Amino acid sequence: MSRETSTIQRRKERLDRGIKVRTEGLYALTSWREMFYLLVPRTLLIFGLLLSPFFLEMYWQRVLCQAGIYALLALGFDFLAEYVGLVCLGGAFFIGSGAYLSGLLNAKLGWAPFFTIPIATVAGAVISTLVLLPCLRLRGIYFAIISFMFPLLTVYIIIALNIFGGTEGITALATFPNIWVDQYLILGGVIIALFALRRLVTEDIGLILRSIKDNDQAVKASGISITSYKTKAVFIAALLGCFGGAYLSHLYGWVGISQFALDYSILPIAATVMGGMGTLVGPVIGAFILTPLSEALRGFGQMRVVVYCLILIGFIVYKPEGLMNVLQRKYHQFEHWEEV
Amino acid sequence: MKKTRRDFLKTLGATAVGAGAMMSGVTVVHSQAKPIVVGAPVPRASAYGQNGERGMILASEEINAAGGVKVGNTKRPLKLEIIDTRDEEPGVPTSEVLLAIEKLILQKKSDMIVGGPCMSECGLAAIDLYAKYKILDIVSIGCYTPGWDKKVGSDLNKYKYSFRESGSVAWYIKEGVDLLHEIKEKFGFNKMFISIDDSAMCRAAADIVKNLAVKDGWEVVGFDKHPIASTDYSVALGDCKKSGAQVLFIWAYSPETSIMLRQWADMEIPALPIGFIGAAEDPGFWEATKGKGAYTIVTLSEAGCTPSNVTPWTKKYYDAFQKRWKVPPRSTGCVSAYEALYVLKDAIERAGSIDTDALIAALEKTNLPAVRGTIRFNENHQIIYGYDPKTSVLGNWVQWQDGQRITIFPQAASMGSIKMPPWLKKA
Amino acid sequence: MGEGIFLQVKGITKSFGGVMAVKDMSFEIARGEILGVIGPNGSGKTTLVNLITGFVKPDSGEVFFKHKKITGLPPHKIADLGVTRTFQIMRPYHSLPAFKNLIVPLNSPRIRRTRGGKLGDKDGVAIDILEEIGFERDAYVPYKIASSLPLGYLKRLELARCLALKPEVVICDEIFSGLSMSEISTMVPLIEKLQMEGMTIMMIEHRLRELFRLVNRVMVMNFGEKLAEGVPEEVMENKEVREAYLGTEAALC
Amino acid sequence: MNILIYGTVNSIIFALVAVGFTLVYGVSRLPNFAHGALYVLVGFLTWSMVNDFKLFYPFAILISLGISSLLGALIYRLVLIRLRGLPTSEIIASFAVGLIILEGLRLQGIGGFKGFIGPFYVLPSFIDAKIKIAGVLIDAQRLIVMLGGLAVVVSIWLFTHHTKTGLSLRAIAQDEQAAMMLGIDSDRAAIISLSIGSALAGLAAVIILPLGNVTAEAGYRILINALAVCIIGGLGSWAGAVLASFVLGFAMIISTALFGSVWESVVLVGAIILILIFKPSGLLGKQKELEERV
Repeated sequence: MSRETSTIQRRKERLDRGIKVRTEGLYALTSWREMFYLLVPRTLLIFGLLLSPFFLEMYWQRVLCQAGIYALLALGFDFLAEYVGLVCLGGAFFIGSGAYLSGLLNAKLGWAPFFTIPIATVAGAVISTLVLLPCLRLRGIYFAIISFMFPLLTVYIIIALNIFGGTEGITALATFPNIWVDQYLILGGVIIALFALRRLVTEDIGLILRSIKDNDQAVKASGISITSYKTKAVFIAALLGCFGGAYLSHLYGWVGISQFALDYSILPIAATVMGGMGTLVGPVIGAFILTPLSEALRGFGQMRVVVYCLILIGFIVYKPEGLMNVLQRKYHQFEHWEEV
Repeated sequence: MKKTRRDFLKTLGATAVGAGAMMSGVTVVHSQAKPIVVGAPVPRASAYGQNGERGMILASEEINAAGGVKVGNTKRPLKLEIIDTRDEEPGVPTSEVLLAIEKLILQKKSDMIVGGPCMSECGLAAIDLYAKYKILDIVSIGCYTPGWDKKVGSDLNKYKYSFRESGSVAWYIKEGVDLLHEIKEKFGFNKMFISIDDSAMCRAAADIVKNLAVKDGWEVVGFDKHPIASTDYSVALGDCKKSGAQVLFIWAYSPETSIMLRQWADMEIPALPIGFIGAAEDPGFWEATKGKGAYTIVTLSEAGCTPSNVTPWTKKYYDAFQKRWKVPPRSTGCVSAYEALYVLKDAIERAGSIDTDALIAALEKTNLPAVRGTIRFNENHQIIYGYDPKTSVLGNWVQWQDGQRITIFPQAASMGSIKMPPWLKKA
Repeated sequence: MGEGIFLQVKGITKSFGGVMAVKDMSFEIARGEILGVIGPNGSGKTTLVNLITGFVKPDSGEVFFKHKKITGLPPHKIADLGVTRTFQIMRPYHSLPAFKNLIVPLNSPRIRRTRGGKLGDKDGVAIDILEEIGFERDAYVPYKIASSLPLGYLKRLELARCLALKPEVVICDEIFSGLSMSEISTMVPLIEKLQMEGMTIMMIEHRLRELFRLVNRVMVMNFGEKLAEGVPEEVMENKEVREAYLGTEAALC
Repeated sequence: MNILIYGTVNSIIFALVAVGFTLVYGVSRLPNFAHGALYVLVGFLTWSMVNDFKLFYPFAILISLGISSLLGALIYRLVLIRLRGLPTSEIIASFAVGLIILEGLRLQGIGGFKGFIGPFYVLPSFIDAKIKIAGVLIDAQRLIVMLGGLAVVVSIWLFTHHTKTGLSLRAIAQDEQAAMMLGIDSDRAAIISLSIGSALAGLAAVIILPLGNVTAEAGYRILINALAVCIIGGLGSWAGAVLASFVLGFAMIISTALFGSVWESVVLVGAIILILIFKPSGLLGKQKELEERV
């Protein structure tokens, strides 16, 4: 082995310290250390999000609200792309349908936001799902393109028919009573959505969805209709997006065609790529990094789009696993160099 | 050892005191000339925003060079906080724009907002924001929707914080119809073809023009709506030619409209193009159409963008703008944004404070002779346009003649008369 | 044969872009029978499986299961009726451990029906099935994901996925291929046991020696057509079969 | 008659815009979402060379086409080469490159760069004249568009069917593994196809843009048009792309004539959605991707 003493070969040795804790449920309860080990990242995230409004000045609190909307979209995108295999570029469609529904309910029927938001969330998700239903058999780039087209089509139709306020939209909708409601509504939404989805993907339905992505043929041969499961998944992702849209319409008291804008489709993808595909937490963190970053770059005009895209390309080409996967690895594993 | 430590402490203390003194010194100086922070949301990547920004910078430089704004007994400089709102750009949701305004209010601690946003959707949504934060706002670039003063008027108590010092489509329509009337009288034309960008605003505006013109004795022989940013107008123009129209009334903002006017020249459409044409307002329009846009009649919305003698200030402004930016003022926004800061200065000096309620009261009583005429607001906080520079501000209709924009309407600003293209003369 | 017919294929035909993959095939399988299907590469065996299980729609012809027409039904409906298949190309749900692979079939409507609603501990049921089919404990531990299993286990996993559905007909598409003799010898009793339990099995196979030990009848395909059918010894005596086979695979038996 | 002539012009514009995109996708299965950006970039480059550097117009065109094809090759070499086989990543990365180009063109105030904003940027027509065909007045530039478009489509067809490089590109398109065994380097082919595709985007720009003016916003529209043509014709199918150009070109002109031009965009996007729902492989596509794989 050590014939050549002049060159010492080294390789990186990794020790996984979390594996037992992560796999065998009861083991985690055996010591405080293990429980601590499992709880720290979660608590950090939850309390980080919940307490952040206290440390931010008011303007950044507003940014936080927007970041929350993008986080929901990113979460939905990641869930669909990584667990179902549907790359959905139509986040703007979810936002738009949620926003228009709650906006119309509020403007025409005068319902309060706390009624319109739940109704618009569910009804918007139903509409989005029905619209996407015929496209579910499409895969990959085809689904990506078709989902990209729906927001555009809706905008063109709204302009062409001049309905729902046409290009001027509807303004003077009801807003939330104060900034704390603004923030905690969306932060709560994000946290609930995040942990619900994380739970969901480990439940049976999550397993089946992942199986559909891995091997849809075998799922069919197992007597399970993949369309019905895909429909459920799209409905869940649409719920998140429509909630974001309904919330947005009351955050600023306005509904307009720009809610179908490209940004709502693109930014969540960037957040997901940056945060780490398939981690669910990653996209949320990505959204909470990218949105403020984009705000910070506002003074630079178009520069921010350029910087943004550079970050995106950088991650997609050089760190495709994303931030969260790297962090997770660092957390779970000791790395050290070992001589060979 | 001990001694050194004491020395160290002494030095530290001295430094601290010194620093404190310096700091307080700075604050004292600061408070003496604490600038008035004027937040300026502007879509910097659009022509409207760029020109509005130029107008505002010019005005703030002039005001500060003259010592600033007199608030009570102190003279305070204006500090312009310009922020990019990115409205008028594809793919940008209005919430982004509103967030930019919130940044001005919450982070930059603006005392008031002057400027954009320009897009109607954003402008209308922003009114609620100003009401929410109880901050004074003077809309001075774009945002011409008649929905604006209707909305402010609908609940003046709630929306009292918003003033609009740029124009309103309602007035421009009246101006347009009056101009058409003049053309009808002068040239004996009576057939009109209407072509518009397909947006809610253009449609509504064109419908009103149509109704008013028909009442005035015009016959509308064709009506075309094209999507914003379409690049081929041959079908509509062909219809126009067939219809025998003598006037081609256009209402379109997208830069692509210059294509239409080039096609108009290429196809030799025998109808005089008149209207609200974003592309043709620009001084670069002549170059952009290689001179094919000649004879186009377009409104620049505000007197002062071309040399004229509305008030003594008009020519002075034109020269100052050209000197500062090396280009002539474009149109929309250049003048109104410039004047907005003077309106503000006037109101602050009359109110003697920058207290929002005092300012609102002062602004409502504004009667300031400026570039476009005399600035006054009506009961809905909308600037009053008219034909008399002594009681109102004036619009500005120009015709492209030999690479120059020549003001032909209204009378008080007029510097030349309408010319006809050769193929129309033949016909 | 009358009432014994369990699965019946009538004149089924499928062509891909002008090439006849399966041409006018007709045959039956009786309840509890093992039917072997053999034939050279490209003779349309896998297409036949796809046609029966609904993954490919036939150009003409029909398939009946328990006298009920199943052609035209989507694959999951056919599986729901109890006709399942394995896949020739192993594609387990890579990122899941072995027993989690079985959670999918255990969630199917068929299982909910046959096992009477509540299944209780699905993981336990899945592990029972895996053990039954010969999984060692260290092969289904939670942190061993399916894609790291050796081929023999993958084939078993394929079969286990079918069996988890409590099917009535299992169509095995080359589950012996690529396995060593010793691995096959552990699989053979498994299939015999399934037959004892009353399962109807159709086996597509290349490994004739092992196949012939198992099957009741064998059917030979060539160029999408049925060449011969009968008990193994008889069929192999058939001159055409020998030609078709020996022409391509000289090293047979 | 009007409809016929302007429909044809419109169709050829579609074909020109799409031919580069479809070539790249056809050869290397790379969806080049930076296509629209390259189109706009060439427009601005040419404008800038003619007006700022006072270059001779044809030279300016050649140089900017060169830059565009170089850029296409760079996009592949630096970004896409690492993402082969990941369609989503390819889309995101190439779209991001496109955004960088488009928004970069509008950057202001860096190194005295003013940014290309507003309707000032117009490429000169090749010939300034008007001709009457069957009673319809048409300008020479539109005739050039027609002829140039035809020439481009035909020469691409000749190139891919009758030259060695072209044939090897087609071989890659049909069966990558077999082609690799025959010694055709798929990376090289992809670089070639991307640089040709980018040059074609540029060529389309210099032929079409003299009709209108150059704006950065056009980039998004061009991309959607190219996508529409390629999807409706069948991704990667050249005959399909040409057919789809004509279908779309006439559909849009006719819908404009019948219902008013508001519906133009609805027709465009609606067509994409309908095609994807009912025949995802496109009018003439032979993609197996969507058939049931077993």
